[in-house]
Amino acid sequence: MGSLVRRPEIGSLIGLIVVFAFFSVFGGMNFLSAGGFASWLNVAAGLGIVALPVGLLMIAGHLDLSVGSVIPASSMTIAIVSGYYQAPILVGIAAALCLGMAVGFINGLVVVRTKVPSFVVTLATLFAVAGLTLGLSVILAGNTSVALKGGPVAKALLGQFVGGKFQVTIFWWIGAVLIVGLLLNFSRYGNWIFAMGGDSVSARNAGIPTERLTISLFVGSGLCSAFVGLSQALLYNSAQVAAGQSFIFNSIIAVVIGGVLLTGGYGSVVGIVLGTMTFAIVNQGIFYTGFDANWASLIIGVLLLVAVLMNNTFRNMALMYSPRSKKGAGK
Amino acid sequence: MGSLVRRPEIGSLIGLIVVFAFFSVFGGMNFLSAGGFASWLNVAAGLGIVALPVGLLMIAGHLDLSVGSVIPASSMTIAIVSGYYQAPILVGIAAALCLGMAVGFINGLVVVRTKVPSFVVTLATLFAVAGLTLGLSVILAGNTSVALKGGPVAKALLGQFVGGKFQVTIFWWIGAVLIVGLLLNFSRYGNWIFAMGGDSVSARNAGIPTERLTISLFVGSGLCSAFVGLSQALLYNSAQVAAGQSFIFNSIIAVVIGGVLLTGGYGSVVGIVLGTMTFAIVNQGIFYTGFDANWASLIIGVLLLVAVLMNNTFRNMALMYSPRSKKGAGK
Amino acid sequence: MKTPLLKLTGINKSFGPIDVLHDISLDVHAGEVLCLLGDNGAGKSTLIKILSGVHKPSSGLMELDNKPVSFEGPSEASEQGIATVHQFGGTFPLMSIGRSFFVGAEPTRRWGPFTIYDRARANGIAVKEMRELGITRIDDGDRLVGGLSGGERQALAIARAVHFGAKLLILDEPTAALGVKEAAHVLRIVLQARQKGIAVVFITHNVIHALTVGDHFAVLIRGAKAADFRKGEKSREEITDLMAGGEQMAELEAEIESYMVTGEGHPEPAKHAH
Amino acid sequence: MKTPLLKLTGINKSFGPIDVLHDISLDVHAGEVLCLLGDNGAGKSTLIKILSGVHKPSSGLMELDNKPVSFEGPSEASEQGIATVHQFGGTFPLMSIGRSFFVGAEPTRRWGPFTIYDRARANGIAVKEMRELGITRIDDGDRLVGGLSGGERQALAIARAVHFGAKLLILDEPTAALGVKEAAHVLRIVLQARQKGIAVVFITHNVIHALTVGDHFAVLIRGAKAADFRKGEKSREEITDLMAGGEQMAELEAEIESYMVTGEGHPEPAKHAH
Amino acid sequence: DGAKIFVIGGKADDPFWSKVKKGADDAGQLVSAQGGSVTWLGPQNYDNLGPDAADLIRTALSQNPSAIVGPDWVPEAMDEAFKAVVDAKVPLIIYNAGGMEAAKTLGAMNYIGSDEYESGVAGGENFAKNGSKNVLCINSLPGAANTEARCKGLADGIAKHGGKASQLPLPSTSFGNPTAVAEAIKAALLKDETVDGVITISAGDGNSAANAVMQAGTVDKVKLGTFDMDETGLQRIKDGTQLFAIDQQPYLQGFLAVSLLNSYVNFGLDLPTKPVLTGPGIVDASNVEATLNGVAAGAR
Ligand SMILES: Nc1ncnc2c1ncn2[C@@H]1O[C@H](COP(=O)(O)OP(=O)(O)OP(=O)(O)O)[C@@H](O)[C@H]1O
Ligand SMILES: Nc1ncnc2c1ncn2[C@@H]1O[C@H](COP(=O)(O)OP(=O)(O)OP(=O)(O)O)[C@@H](O)[C@H]1O
Ligand SMILES: [Mg+2]
Ligand SMILES: [Mg+2]
Repeated sequence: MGSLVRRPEIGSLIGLIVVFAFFSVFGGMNFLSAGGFASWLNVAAGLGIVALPVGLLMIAGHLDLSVGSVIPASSMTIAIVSGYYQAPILVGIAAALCLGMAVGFINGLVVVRTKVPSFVVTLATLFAVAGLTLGLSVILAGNTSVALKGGPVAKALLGQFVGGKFQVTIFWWIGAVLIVGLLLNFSRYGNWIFAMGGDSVSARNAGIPTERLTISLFVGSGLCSAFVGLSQALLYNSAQVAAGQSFIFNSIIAVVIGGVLLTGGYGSVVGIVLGTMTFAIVNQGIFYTGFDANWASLIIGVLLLVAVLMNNTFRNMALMYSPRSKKGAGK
Repeated sequence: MGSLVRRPEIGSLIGLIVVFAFFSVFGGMNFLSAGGFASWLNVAAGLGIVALPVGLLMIAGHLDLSVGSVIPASSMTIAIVSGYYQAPILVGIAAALCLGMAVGFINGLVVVRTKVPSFVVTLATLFAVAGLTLGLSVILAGNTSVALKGGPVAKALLGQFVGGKFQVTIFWWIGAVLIVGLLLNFSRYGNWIFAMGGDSVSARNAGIPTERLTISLFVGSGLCSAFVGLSQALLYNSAQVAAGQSFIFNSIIAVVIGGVLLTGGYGSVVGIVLGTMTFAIVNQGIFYTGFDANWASLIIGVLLLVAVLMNNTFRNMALMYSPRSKKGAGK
Repeated sequence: MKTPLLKLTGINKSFGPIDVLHDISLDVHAGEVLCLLGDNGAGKSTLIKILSGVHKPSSGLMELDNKPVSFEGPSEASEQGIATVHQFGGTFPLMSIGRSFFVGAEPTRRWGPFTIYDRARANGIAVKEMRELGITRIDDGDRLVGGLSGGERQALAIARAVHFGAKLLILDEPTAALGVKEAAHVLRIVLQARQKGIAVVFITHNVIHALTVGDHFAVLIRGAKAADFRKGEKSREEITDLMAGGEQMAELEAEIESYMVTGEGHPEPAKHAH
Repeated sequence: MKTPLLKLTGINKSFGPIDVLHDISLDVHAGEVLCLLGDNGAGKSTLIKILSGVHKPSSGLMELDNKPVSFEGPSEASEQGIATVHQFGGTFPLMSIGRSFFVGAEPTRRWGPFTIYDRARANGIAVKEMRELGITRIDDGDRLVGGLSGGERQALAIARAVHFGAKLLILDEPTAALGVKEAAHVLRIVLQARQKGIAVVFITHNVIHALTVGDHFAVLIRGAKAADFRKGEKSREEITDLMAGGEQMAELEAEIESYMVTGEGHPEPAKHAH
Repeated sequence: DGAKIFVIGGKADDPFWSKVKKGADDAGQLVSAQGGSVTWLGPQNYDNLGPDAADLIRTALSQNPSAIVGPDWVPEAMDEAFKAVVDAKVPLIIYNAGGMEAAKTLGAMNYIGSDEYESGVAGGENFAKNGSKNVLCINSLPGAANTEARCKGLADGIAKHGGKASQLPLPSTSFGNPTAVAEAIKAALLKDETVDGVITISAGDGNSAANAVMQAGTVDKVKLGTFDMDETGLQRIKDGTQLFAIDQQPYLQGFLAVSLLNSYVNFGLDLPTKPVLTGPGIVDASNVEATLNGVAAGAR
């Protein structure tokens, strides 16, 4: 008893419920229809796949801004390799994923070797990768947008709408949630990530291979961003150079709404998922209400604050709550 | 002797020199001409006026993302008040500045009262203010861009090109640097800011009014952002609503290149100024090199990394350097 | 007997459902050292956080100079002349020694129309006060606190409180990280402060330190005041047992001594291992 | 005499221009407790950071079981059976007690095809080992470390090291934040470890604790080894003077006693205020 | 030495402006062959378009240019800088935005291009012609001068024929995320069933819009148009799932402006045709085949 109420994620859950209720009232039946669910689930899926590794990094005390250019870079890679050069789609997928991992590896290596804050390092790679993508696309494909037609298998696995509404990425997201959840809660690596974010010197002293772990986390975030990029290219049959900069902020927002500490050391996968869904609902729900879209940003801002306030209040209440009333001091 | 070499800002200075040298070589005489200087000084001035209070906030352990929407909001405020409604320019200026301070006050108050991280709070106000600006502009002026003609005095003080090249904001920037420098190094408030960023609990225990200080810092950052917004409107005779995320990142980048710790507790005004100039040179210098614009981002990314690496290396060397060689252990 | 400088009556404190302090009544007199003793987790730090305005009591009365007070924050307490060295923290690793020393109470001087922070004076005073505590290796007030050893940092925090403790000086385990010489200096400073008529609240786990400086002893056990006596009223053994949370230490000590015997001969077996 | 478990020869360490350790040679024997003593800033923590792989020596030879070793990082040292409690940190405020205890050496169990972290076992062991140290109030391994008192946290770090210290256990001021009972438990644990044949390096500023557990004493003064002797070879007064950095403590103690006399009568004036 | 020509334009990674740039670069090959150079100056983003572009003009002017090309996006902000160019006796061509009007008042040689607003008008008229009455203009970059002009023109164009158009401004959190754009459009379509036309301000958003129309199950009812075009969009025009794309022939804007200025600087040549209009043109099923080749080469 009480163990559910005691979980700190209860805060994120209540934040989610509040915004969901808000849009159910103002968005009406359309918002509650299958199409309405698909509307924010599709957005949540793409964002969520990026938010998971970004959240892990944040728990470990790092940030990754480079996702904002890895996503378009990976889109362009698969489109150029398999669209422009007509190579088999598997080659394109592999190339895109390798690119993402390579960027992550460089981020991790530079962070670990130079001790420059990851914010700055990944900012530099954000610019560098965006520049490379543009420059190479113009040289190789002579264009900043390239069309891509995936084969039926690739489409079915990565770029399909199930029931005409739900992106397959939703299922990939669920898979990613399970894997990352397992990693964080049930493997030693989870322990290491928390420890590193809590106190990286003590973590190193405790024998944790902090350098290897940091690099792996950046590689993971590069990989996931690349996955989102290539699945977008397959889904929308084309790729553009223009940077998906909104992903940078949005992934951080989702993770922070999910209760992960910006300063590291604390967070949960359930929280990240709830945060992602909250953000997606706030973002997309607005279009189901009759409000003038000019006010969209205002409503997003206010709801974000409300969600986070709910979240904080209830998390604190949950942490305060103790299963049996402990009388007798010193306890 | 050695006291200059020992200053940690030496790192930022060397970073600046490296990028300046780079563009002197590749940009040639034009980059070194008065026009070339104006080109990055103008950019540095606007960015610098925002980067100073953002840097103070960062030293104090906070972030302010709302600058990105306060700037256009203040532009639109002065343009609507004094352009669309033809009120005296002083009224427009006062309105714009009040708006900035009000947003800062709300940020500070919410951060202090709710203990929600400032990243999230100012993110929410970023959206909220952007939404309000768009919505109100459409309602009031029926347009998302409004023209503004400042009177000769306002123009001369805020919206002039000195020598046809140098924006007057450069002088305002110099003024702001002096004030903030005095504040940080020679007043008790400077001490308080460092202490709060270093350990806010201990700072509060030491009797520092952390809540009032936090709110003041946010008000300062709102004020400076509003100033930049209104001076831009006067300088360019117009204002437009836009979701300006670039100032957010750019101010943080400038501050971080200047050696301020993202986690708070450490930084200097000289560093912030050098960081701002470095960033402005990297950004504008590229236009003097004749490199294909497609590669601009790549070069910016690489130079940022180089500047920060230089910075870190030399700062560490400076901190290690001790004026007389201390033989005898335990010292 | 004179009226106490600070008088607590029936103070309670709980964090959410956890009751930490029970009905504590205590007098602190000017010119006396009150030793606050107790086991780990007994509530000592929580109690002095109430005295220094960090926490507010859940209930109970606090009187300063016979007038009821309620501190809104630590700054109000320090305005009333209460200076505290908390158990952890209190110094700022990335600040200079001089700045860290004067945080919240910076010395200023006039410079033309401006009132500016007086760095030279701050550094000078900070270095001098550290020296008073036996830390003689530090001669540059511009050095960063982060480069000091654990004991040196502790000494800095104590020096600061001594400097600002106008009426009441509260020290939470000040000697924990200190070497024998530095600890002796702290004890000396405490006794000097007492002589000047300042009231001192001194928390320690070291019986000898307690006996050296204490005029008056209060022992907390599980958040309640278990004993309150003056110097000479209890034996060292009794005090030790009280500090251990009321448990008999004799058995544990006997066990330790049995292990020690396995070692190859040792001088004068210490009676109490604390 | 048996060969030492760990042998240091001519170890030097400097940070940039600052020389911290000078030509330190030291033997650590299995089944013996080596007390490392010295003033604040003498270099004790720096020396044990070299033993535990945190720092690399600037020069000098380190031999483990007669074989030269050089640790690339703390993980290599712990693989060789060296467990350390550093002076600060070592626990993670936002992690549970069980996770914090096993950080870097998590117990796992099979779960279908996966090897998963065994939370129940980790919590159980952590709580049991804390109890061994006299911390009986903690029964839930899922509690966050941040909610523990200073002493409780210290005990957790020590319990962890004791659990993992296969060959060599290094404790840097382990008793500093502990109450008398908990400190006694730590001393007991140290002596138990010694009996099991584990080598222990024990740093303390408390002479009584040192005399209780030490078989062998090494004193650092300003980074150099000033004395190296076995139990019984020096008097408590001599050791105290060495711990104070070689200075005569008598004068300072006399001063303290002169202050004490101003108090109104006190029992058996303690000979050494440390 | 040859001509040193500076071209002020949009972001280099903007699909529309990358085509203008390609035109300028292609013309630039001749310029370099004659010993000159072409330098592209574009802002990092469109947050602050007018002031940023004005700064770019001054940056160009400080490099002793032989000639400058630039769009007059925000006249209030940029005209002062353009006047400085003319005052310095540097030949100036206005292109892409501003029209002959601006070129005349500023004292520029010529105007080349269509106009964002005029393109919008053409799009609105084309919707009306094809029977759409209620069109949504999807603006993923609301507040920026160039995108606002497109939607405004569209509304005016369709209003001439009795229809109406409204703008759907998307929050900045959606920019660059095709899924978020698609879902927003889908929601708008579900909410207002009278909508029978959708147009996006860029070709990339067009792909999202096509997807949204599909998800909303309104393929038969809602007609789709885009400003600018890409291969995927043209394929849809060919397949019949998109009505049209508005073409300003951006390649020609860059190519002609640089070629004209180069000939003027080197040989004193000038065109009597003023303005030189490159659009707006409508690409629909009737002319899509020819267009596809140009798009594949990155020129359209
Ligand atoms: N903010 C808090 N929230 C919840 N519980 C707390 C809080 N602060 C202290 N406690 C609890 O109150 C009890 C007393 O803590 P306190 O720090 O006062 O002990 P202490 O006597 O100073 O111990 P030590 O000698 O180890 O420093 C502990 O059990 C601790 O877990
Ligand atoms: N990373 C470092 N960089 C520079 N100087 C250092 C560093 N670490 C320690 N020192 C210096 O080395 C000296 C010895 O420090 P150390 O921490 O080893 O002392 P200690 O004997 O453990 O003292 P204490 O009893 O106070 O813990 C100190 O003067 C300290 O300033
Ligand atoms: Mg305590
Ligand atoms: Mg130490």
